[in-house]
Amino acid sequence: MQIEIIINDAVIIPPTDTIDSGIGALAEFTGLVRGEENDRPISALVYEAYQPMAETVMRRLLTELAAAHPCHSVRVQHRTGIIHVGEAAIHVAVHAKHRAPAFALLAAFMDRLKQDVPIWKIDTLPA
Amino acid sequence: MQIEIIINDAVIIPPTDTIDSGIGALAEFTGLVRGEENDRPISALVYEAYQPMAETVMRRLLTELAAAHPCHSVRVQHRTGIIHVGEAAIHVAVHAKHRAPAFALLAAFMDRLKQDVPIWKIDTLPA
Amino acid sequence: MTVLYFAHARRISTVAQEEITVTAPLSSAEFWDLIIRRHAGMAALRTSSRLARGNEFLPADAVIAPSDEIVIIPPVSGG
Amino acid sequence: MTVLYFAHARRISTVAQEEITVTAPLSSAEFWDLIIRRHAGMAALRTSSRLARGNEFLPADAVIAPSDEIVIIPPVSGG
Repeated sequence: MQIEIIINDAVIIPPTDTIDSGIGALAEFTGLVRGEENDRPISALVYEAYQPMAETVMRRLLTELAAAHPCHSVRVQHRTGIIHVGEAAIHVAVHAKHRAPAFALLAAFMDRLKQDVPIWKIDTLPA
Repeated sequence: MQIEIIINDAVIIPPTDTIDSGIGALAEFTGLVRGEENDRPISALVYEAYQPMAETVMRRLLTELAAAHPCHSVRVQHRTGIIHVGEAAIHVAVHAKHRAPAFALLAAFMDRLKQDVPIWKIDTLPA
Repeated sequence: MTVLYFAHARRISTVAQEEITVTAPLSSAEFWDLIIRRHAGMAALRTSSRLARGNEFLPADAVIAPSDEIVIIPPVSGG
Repeated sequence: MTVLYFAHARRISTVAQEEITVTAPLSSAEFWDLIIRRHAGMAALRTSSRLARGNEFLPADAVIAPSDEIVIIPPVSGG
């Protein structure tokens, strides 16, 4: 499985992928900053990553998950720094032959990301 | 839940949605035409829809599923006519506060679509 | 009664739509008997297809009125 | 030994990174005792945080060498 991981401060703009003729399914998740955190209105979240370890852990998670859910490729983009309400903190795109492994890998990756990948919301900016 | 359904011959170009400040999750599925059907190489599939009933059934399915998996909005675009390899036959976008209901509604909708919605692959064009 | 044929059903019937005069209500079984008398090839779709009316699938015990528009829905394959 | 502090751990320690001279290998428990002696507030993170070395989480029975770079990983919240 091809794995591409991008962790930086840039606005997330998912590229238009060239679609291999064996790909029948593209499952995507975008995590967006909501206008409240712990029931208080906010204008932005601030994310921090321990970049080399975050990338290593994501890559291992994805490789593990691909054994159970064979997919063609995964691209993860995680933004850091100040991210305003309505903007994307993460975008994950999974290409596969069929939709079932694409959905399964995507959902499982998001669960594990939130347990094991060294990225943190370190602050909120008030509304 | 807001529901938007578009069934026509146009190339599917998902619009850029304005993100409500309550939305934390966007789950999307794109179904792409693969280069083979029943193990034979093809250049395109031809889809047909019984449009009014397809829309009615989709809307009811989505409303049913939203009771179990509350989401903010769903947009379904299903293309008909000749769709070439690598092009999208369907795109579904689900916006929700959190990712779990978005994933659940999206996956369940795709399963039910393939059982109950009067849309058919009626032909293949050879490679 | 108006009958609409889609996908494989249309390929067999060779028409998208036809008017069939019936003088009394029909059960689903009587409807299929009638359709197969007109288009013998439709026998192949009888067990796998569903019937619809007014954008809803017909329940098995539905009664079809002479004025109804009935749609034959072969197994679907969208998405 | 080099210690890296991220997120809430950095807020408590007030440093992103520091060198700590140790003369013998440490267990995880000894490492935490040492860190809490230097930064009392780190006691609040002891049970919830994990340690990492070389981009991998440390197993509970790991031995930390005087030359190691150890990263304190508070509970994560990405995505």
